[in-house]
Amino acid sequence: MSLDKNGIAKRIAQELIDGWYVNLGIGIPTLVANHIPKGINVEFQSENGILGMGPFPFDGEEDADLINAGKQTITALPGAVYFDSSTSFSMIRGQHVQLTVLGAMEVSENGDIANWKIPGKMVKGMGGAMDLVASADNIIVAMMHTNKAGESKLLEQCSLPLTGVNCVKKVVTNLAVMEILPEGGFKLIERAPGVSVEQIIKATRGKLIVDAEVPEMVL
Amino acid sequence: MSLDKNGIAKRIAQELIDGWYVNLGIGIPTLVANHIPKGINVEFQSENGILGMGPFPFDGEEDADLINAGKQTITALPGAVYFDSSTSFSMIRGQHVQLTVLGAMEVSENGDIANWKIPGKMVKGMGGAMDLVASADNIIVAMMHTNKAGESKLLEQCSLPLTGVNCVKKVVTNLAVMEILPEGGFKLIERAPGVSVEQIIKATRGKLIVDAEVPEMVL
Amino acid sequence: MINKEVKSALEACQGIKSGMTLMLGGFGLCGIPENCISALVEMKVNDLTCISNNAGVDDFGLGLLLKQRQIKKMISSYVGENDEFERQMLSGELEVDLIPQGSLAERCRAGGAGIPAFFTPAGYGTEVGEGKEVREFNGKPHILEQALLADFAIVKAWKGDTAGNLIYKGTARNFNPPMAMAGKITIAEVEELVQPGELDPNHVHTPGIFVQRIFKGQKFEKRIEQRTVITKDH
Amino acid sequence: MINKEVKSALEACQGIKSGMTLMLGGFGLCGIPENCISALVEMKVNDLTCISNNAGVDDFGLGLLLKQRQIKKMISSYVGENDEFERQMLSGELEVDLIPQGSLAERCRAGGAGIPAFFTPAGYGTEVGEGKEVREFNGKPHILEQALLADFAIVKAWKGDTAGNLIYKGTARNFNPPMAMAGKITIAEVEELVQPGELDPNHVHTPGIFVQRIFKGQKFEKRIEQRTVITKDH
Repeated sequence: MSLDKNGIAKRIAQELIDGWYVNLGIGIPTLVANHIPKGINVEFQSENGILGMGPFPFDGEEDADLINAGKQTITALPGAVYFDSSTSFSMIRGQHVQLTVLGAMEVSENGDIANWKIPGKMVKGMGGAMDLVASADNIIVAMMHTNKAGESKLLEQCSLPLTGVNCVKKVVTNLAVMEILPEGGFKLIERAPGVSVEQIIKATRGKLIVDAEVPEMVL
Repeated sequence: MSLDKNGIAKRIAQELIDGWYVNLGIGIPTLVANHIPKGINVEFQSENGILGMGPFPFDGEEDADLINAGKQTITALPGAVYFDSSTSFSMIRGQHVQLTVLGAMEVSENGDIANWKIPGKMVKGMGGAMDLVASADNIIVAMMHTNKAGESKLLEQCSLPLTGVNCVKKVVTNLAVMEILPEGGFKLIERAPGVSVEQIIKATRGKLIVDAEVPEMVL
Repeated sequence: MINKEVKSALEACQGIKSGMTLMLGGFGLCGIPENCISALVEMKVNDLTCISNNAGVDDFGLGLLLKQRQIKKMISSYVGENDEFERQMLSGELEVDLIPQGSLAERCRAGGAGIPAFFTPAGYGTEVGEGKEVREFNGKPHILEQALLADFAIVKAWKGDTAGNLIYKGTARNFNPPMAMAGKITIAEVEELVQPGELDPNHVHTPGIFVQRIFKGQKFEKRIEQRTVITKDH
Repeated sequence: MINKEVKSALEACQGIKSGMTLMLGGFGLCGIPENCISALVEMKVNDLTCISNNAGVDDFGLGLLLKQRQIKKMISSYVGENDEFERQMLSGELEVDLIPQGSLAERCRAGGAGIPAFFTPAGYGTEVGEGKEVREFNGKPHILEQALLADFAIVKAWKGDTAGNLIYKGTARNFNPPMAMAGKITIAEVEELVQPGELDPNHVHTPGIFVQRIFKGQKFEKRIEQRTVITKDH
């Protein structure tokens, strides 16, 4: 049985290391904040200018001057801090943010990512995604393994305009956890509960590297 | 009768324009702050991180955390603001500071300035001088016309290592006010009270351009 | 202190002419200079190049200028939250230059800081990097990005004094400080305007040297784009 | 919040080894990390490369490290306020790299901000520009300067919280914020250490993300280098 969005987020949350600063993109990545393992302290950065982002406010307590990069009203935890956009991307570009989790339309076996533009469709812009993927040491892509047409989003080469090259280190989908090897290729690390290696092979178009034993995720 | 240091400062103060931000170097330039013409509002920037610098503190009220770029204890005027060194030089490099007044060992007829290093002597460093002279639109040099050995400090070419090239716009000395022309040359604008054009010619080694009539300064 | 107070948005915007390049602070609808945008609508200047992270919504923020076709070109990182924008862009009436958000912020700061160009890894290998100089540092390719400057930068702050010193609130700070540095003339609209000495000099975000005109905004709607809340029952 | 509190300067300086590159905040003797400097004296690490705007005086600040010959190289904009420095420099024991003050500040900030290099007009046509790439922007020559990074950056702030957020006082801010950004490990010593939530999130100068270790300094002498005062009689 493949994972739902919350399952993907929960699996990614297992990657968090105590003391990390983390930037979560819009969509599935945002859900990661709901699954922080016990005993782990991390701080969430939102690139519009806050560190120490808290949950959504109570109804009636929302503040127009306090939003996240998705333009949603948020709260600030004790110890939070606000800063300008130039300082915010200094944190990102300077690799002070240890982990970036973001969604993607396509990921290639050499770590390229495409997630901002579909030729012929209305282009909204890359926002902070190009800075994030070009900078972070740790980039985890959170996405469904295939698109709505059932085609693999894990490819030999991206067909869409790129957001960044050679940058994704790990991909967590509804079917599997894969590491992208420095020499290229998706190395299968874990299967979603009840998902077979065959199912994953079938859903992956890029080079998939499969060891004899592929453990099932423990969520 | 040539000017003393306070006279030079007083003459330079006449160059101030209402609304200007001004950086004053150590030595004679510092004295300019004592002679601001009535009705003129200017703010002094010190590159270690203050805008709106006030006079020295009263005895006993000095604060180790409040100094100027000459490391002297100072005060802050109402409306002052503190900032870091990177922001400070953003103001300078970005030409937000309208006037820089600084001393020099030598100035050349094409606007080069040397004021930081004498080969063979202990070198203390350029501090902020190279940033200041490379950036400001308006640079006035305040200095004595000749050195202690009686030699002119206004030269065809500087003999000492340069602080900046092609940057000085005006020189005010104990003898004269001179503009440096874009095509090169010290154009004599004013004489110090009681100083003759001949005295100035004699004390100047670089190209001096003298019109028929050279007015005396009005201090 | 140098007094920079003007009495209204219209007075603050004096000198803004058709064809000029403007920077406008804000992220989404948060921290945008609402009062000056209204003044620009009233002034009917057009052919504007607007540097702003976003382009507002149909009936608020820069959307108001789009509706009147006052904008020739947008330089932004993320746009298209409004239909009129989409229509003008697809029909070719509106030129759009999309820039990675961090590069946009840093290019504004660089403009204000007298840094004409800098290297960044963002956009290398993508269409953003096309035609730009590439150089490797520490084994990683970077592209050379140029500074941005504007004829007028228009920012919104929480508190300000008449010397132009500004303090922002929460995440309404965003692009306002780097853009405040990069205007040939910078206009600040504030919710509260005080006398010099009333702001703590340690807590000023934008030093007054970067600001040429300041006024107390007549009205701040501060619209919320995505109201996300949790109910207390939970 | 992530807790970064350590109990002493010695604990904060753990891991600093001979041969490393350190950044130390401060301008003259103002805003220098006194307690960590004492710890380095005690630790007797040597062959250090110290990036600091100045080099202290004979018996205070970096002068204390110079006296014990712990510094191999100084990277500064203005030095020589102490005799021992002059002696070591003239005898060739001490290597000195002089950098324009603005370039020094910006090179530190750039290091912390992931900008590997930038163009500046400062130093063009002087010996500072020798061997550096020159390029014209807007008709004005600029030189390419590289970012600076340090194994440890050591800064001094007024107030801090255990999450590493820092607030500086007056002109003691100076080089501390850009250097705090540029340390692989950044140590902050503060006069007052509080719990997260006690500092106003709008007023923090250095966000905690840049700081890995923080402690309350045991003692701050805060020596004044040039006491200039006016007497009340005047």
